[in-house]
Amino acid sequence: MTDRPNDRSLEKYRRMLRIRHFEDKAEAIHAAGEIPGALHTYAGQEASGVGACIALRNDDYMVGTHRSHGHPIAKGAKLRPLMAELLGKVTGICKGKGGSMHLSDFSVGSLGETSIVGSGIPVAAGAALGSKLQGNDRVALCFFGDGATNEGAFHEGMNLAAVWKLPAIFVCENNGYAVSTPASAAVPVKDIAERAKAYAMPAIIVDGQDVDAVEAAVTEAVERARTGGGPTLVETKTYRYADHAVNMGRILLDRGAEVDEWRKRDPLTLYRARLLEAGVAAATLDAMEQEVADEVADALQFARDSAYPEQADAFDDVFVDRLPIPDYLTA
Amino acid sequence: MTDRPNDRSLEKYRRMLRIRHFEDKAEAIHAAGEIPGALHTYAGQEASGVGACIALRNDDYMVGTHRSHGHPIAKGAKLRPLMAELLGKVTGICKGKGGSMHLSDFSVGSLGETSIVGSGIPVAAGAALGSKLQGNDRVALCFFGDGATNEGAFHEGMNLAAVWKLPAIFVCENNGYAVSTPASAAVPVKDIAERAKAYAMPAIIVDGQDVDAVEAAVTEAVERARTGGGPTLVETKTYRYADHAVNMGRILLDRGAEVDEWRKRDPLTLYRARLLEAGVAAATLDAMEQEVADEVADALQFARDSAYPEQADAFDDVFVDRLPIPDYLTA
Amino acid sequence: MTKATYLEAIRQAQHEEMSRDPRVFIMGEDIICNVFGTTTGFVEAFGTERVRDTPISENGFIGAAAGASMVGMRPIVDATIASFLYPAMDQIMSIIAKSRYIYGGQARLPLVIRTCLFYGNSNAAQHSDRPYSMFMNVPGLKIMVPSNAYDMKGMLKAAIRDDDPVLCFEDSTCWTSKSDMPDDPDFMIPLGKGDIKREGTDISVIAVAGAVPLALKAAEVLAKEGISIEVVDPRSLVPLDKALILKSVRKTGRAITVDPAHQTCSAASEISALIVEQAFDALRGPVLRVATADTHLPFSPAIEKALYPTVDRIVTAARTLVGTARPVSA
Amino acid sequence: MTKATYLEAIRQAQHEEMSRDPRVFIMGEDIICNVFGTTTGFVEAFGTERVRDTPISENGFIGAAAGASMVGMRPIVDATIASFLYPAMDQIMSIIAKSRYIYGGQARLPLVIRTCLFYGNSNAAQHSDRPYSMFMNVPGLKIMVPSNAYDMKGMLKAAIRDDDPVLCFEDSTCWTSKSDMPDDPDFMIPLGKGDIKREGTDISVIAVAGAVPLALKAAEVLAKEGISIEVVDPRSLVPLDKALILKSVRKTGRAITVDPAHQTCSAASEISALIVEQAFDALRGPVLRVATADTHLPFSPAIEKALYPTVDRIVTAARTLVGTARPVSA
Ligand SMILES: Cc1ncc(C[n+]2csc(CCOP(=O)(O)OP(=O)(O)O)c2C)c(N)n1
Ligand SMILES: Cc1ncc(C[n+]2csc(CCOP(=O)(O)OP(=O)(O)O)c2C)c(N)n1
Ligand SMILES: [Mg+2]
Ligand SMILES: [Mg+2]
Repeated sequence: MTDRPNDRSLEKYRRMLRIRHFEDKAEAIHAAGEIPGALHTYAGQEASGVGACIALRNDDYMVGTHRSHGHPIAKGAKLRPLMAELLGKVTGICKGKGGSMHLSDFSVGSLGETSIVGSGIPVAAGAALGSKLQGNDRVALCFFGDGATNEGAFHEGMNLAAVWKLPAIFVCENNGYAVSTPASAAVPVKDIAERAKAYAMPAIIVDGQDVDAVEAAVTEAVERARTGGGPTLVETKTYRYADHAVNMGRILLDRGAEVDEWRKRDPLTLYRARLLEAGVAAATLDAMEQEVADEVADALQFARDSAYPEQADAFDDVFVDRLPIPDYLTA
Repeated sequence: MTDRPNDRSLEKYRRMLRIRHFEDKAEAIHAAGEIPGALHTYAGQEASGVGACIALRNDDYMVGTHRSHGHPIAKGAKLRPLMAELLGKVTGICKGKGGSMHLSDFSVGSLGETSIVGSGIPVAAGAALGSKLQGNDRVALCFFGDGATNEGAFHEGMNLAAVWKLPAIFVCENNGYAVSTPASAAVPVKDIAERAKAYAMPAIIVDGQDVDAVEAAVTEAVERARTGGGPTLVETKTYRYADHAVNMGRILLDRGAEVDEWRKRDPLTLYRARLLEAGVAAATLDAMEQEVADEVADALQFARDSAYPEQADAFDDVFVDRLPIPDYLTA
Repeated sequence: MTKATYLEAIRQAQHEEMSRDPRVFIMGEDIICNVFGTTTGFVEAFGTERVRDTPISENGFIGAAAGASMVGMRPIVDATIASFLYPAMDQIMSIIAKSRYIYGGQARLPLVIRTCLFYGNSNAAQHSDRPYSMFMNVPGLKIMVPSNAYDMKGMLKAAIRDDDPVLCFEDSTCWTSKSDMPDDPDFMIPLGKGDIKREGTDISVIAVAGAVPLALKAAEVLAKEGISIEVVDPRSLVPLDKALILKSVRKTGRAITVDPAHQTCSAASEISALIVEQAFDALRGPVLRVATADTHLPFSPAIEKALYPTVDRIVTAARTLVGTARPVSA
Repeated sequence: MTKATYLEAIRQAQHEEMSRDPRVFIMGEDIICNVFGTTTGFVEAFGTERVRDTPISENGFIGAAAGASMVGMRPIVDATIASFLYPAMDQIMSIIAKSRYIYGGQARLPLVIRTCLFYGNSNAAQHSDRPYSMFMNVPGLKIMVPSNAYDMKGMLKAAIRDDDPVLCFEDSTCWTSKSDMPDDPDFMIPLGKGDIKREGTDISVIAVAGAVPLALKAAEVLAKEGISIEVVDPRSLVPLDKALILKSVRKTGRAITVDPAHQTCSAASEISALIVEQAFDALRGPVLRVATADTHLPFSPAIEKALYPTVDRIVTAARTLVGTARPVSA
């Protein structure tokens, strides 16, 4: 696909690298206690997020999940506010109020990474409805997992998008598991894509480890959406390397050799090989990797140097106007 | 189908007659103010309910909807407690606490007629799960409308039944409308049956005005369920003659000549003709009709003669133990 | 100034705001056929893009309202009957109430969810919920419970222009009551401002939604007995006009809270707790609650009606409080 | 008598009741892998028919529990974290709470929904809900909020044997606390019976769930200052042991209600309202509430913790109440 490596190809690789490095760092400092709460990593799924988001325009919308680090980076978010968020700092993208499950950067069109499984799907349908009513041609893309397709919210959001022919793209990142539950034990169809039939919605199944393939599939869906053809379900077959969340003290599910099998098709390794094959110099890619490593280091430094929010900030952003602070916190 | 009219055929006709007469009477006395609240009639859909329920054993389970008069009668319920319920009497099947939307008779395996659209579907899946866990061969059948298939509860209940291979039969009574909304404006697939594909569930579409056809379809589904083959979706194409609810002061939706078209395929008329054709004497059917009319008259008399519940009864049946009655009601 | 009913006030508020601001649109089940009369003529005026019938999927379309609001629209959702909010609870509680916060203020969700408190008319337990207090327990949702047509119009217009999500609970027992309506197209009553519906000196009766007209009637009965009632209508529960309530109670020294909802964990309970916490020194007697008994609402009219607050129950509570309890007149 | 933690108490109660009664089974998301440790060894003991992993569909499987209970089973649902009850609200509110009633007593729904109050650990607003009060507002659901391992085991066993639906809220701040466990296989604590966790004479502190250990610690601090605290643990919120609460307040004349939930329309508010309504004559001061501030729970540990009730806040409230307010010690 990438016969002539262009800026776009390199950008895909860069974004995948950013996600990988960002999370490697996050996992390490989480283990060291520097990040509180749970950390759900995206490692293994980078091609899915980047391939999908690269098919979008900057002003298109995107909604994600609890596994929230990859999506905004794929959509183009800067790393500093994301890392600061993980550390609970006031310079964080959510001012320290959201944390690891909510790394949503509205400035790049990311309208929420929500930690309630399935809950982003109606929201994405609504953003698409907004575009339709405003008569603009922005589309809304929603990521969710295989497990999420069992939720009522999935059904209702898909149905609404279909019946109203909304400019929406539903990307199911089928990584085979919901926490410890294999998709085969929770989803009665072999391919999630089958579920689109309930809405007379077109569906595409794609290799989620191949960033170009994902881009192509989502591009087709985006074009349909942008030109009034309604929504599409795209299923990316992918895999997460880590347990449901990292550093949990014990492994929830031992998937044995399966993980190693999938690692053989690591999206970054695959794409690096493709770029090399297409004539990109190894030095270019190595330099890029170093740049990304530096970016991540810089983001961490920024996060560490940043202040924590003040107690009063807890009362801001409930409503547009700040709430009064209770006596016991001011006394 | 009914080459030799047998008791079963006559029973189907009798149950359809019961529903029709019961509701005609109910509608009349509702107009006269004798029944409070809303009244959603089933007229036009009798073959769907009766065909489905006749395919069940007495000890099988059934769950229904707000349009609740037809299902329990189809399952074999006695009329007196149903009519008394409509009048809010203590002898009602729900002791006057449920009313028109809840004519559920547990003694015939009817586990609820629930007025929240779609909410019966998970319940039916659960009853089927109960059978499975108890190792008996009872099946659970659930009625719901076309509109209900847009609810998340539909999706989740269907999915659960499919993934656990539960002995359940899902009967979608597609009468073309949800209140005033045509199915075409709310359901993006032509046939509701398509939706079964999202669960790898077998589906059958059947003429809902033909009681024998419905019986045959549901019998197939029941056999599959009873023998461990899992759930089936049956779509009955049917029609309700009245507006969403009767005597509302105005018509919510004027469906014009369509109603008359459907009346030409009235399930009772069709079946009477079939029985006559098969050699049943008109006198037999007339006599049956008179019996049913008498039954309904008797039920109404019973209801009228019955007492209203006492105020204290409002505090019974919240829990198994009666709640204390507040002072202001005892003073 | 022309008179309009509570339902007509809803229609007017919506119509005016939709005319004024193209970002406002309305959706819900069967709103084109317009079951309760709050969208009469809307399709003709605004077209089917802005007046949308939805599939029966409350979580889906209420969530879609959230998404649309995040991208600059100002949706009004007609959720028909309050019991139908339960299927949408996930979107209301986890998305609508919390999105602005968890994203650190990046999101605005200017939307209104309208729903009716449909009780007292033999619709049985599954259709008779009055669940506003459960939304009060979660931050992030403004909640209005107007008791007359005037307040409804002014507050609903304010709600539609508000940049935060607002739940509008419409008491069906008030549907036909009428008020004079100001002509001002910018007539608005801010959320968070309560109203003294009647001044008095002996007892503050703080009443919610359909309980306000009952309190006013009770006040008339009691006036004849020389008991002077101040009727306080908070009008919105979030924000709650605590200052107005406390000022009234400090003046009268006695309080009754009246609420059509189930008593336990009701708005009435919250207001009682507020009073005893912050105005204890002024209290001359207990704070009494007149709310719906903690049982389900039965279908049978024979036993439904007495479970709700009534004029008699308020009168009795007031007499008890001033120490003049007498047998309740029939 | 051996010691066991709160989590282990849950495991034991479930294990014993599943061993005793074949109608009892358990289902939920990832309970076979057993995330929190309350089903360790269950598959081995009971097999995968009675220990069922569910698809992520809370409304579906909680509704299925209702259906299964109607046909004679006694399901336990593990709903993981209380925030995940919102998607299931429709089945809980409209089916589980109401089915027995709307069908005039024809149905029994002996089921238990277990869920954890998961707060104070940087899980942000969408995972930190403590929503029991909203279930108190709807009749038909029993609600237990045990504060130690002993109560948990006894009450959970009672709940599983109860013929009505029970919501069991498990406070994650109590997970590791230990109690001595009776050996009696029929050890049970009936729902609706509160417990005096510490006797005292000056102030009644009525505390809910994880607030009970805080109240006990506060009582120790205050004892040193000569303030005698009675700690009342209602243990279940529905039925609520009103008599026990009122008796305590009548004795001490002062009350503080402590609740890890948001203050507005909380259980704390309900108990305050109860006290002022029914024990006003005994009150020597206001009823104070120590609850979570009415804002969302932020992720950042720097600002999350102080929003909840703390020992210091209880101590301060107590000092205020006895008129000995002093600067709070750090
Ligand atoms: C409504 C709800 N139920 C349960 C959970 C707990 N939970 C968090 S992630 C998850 C699994 C999600 O699986 P999937 O959708 O496949 O996404 P993945 O984690 O594989 O990316 C579960 C059960 C939740 N957050 N929200
Ligand atoms: C959750 C919910 N939303 C809305 C309603 C109001 N309502 C009652 S019946 C109905 C239409 C149902 O349509 P369908 O499922 O096709 O059944 P039908 O009435 O045609 O038999 C609606 C919207 C309701 N009762 N419950
Ligand atoms: Mg997954
Ligand atoms: Mg229909």
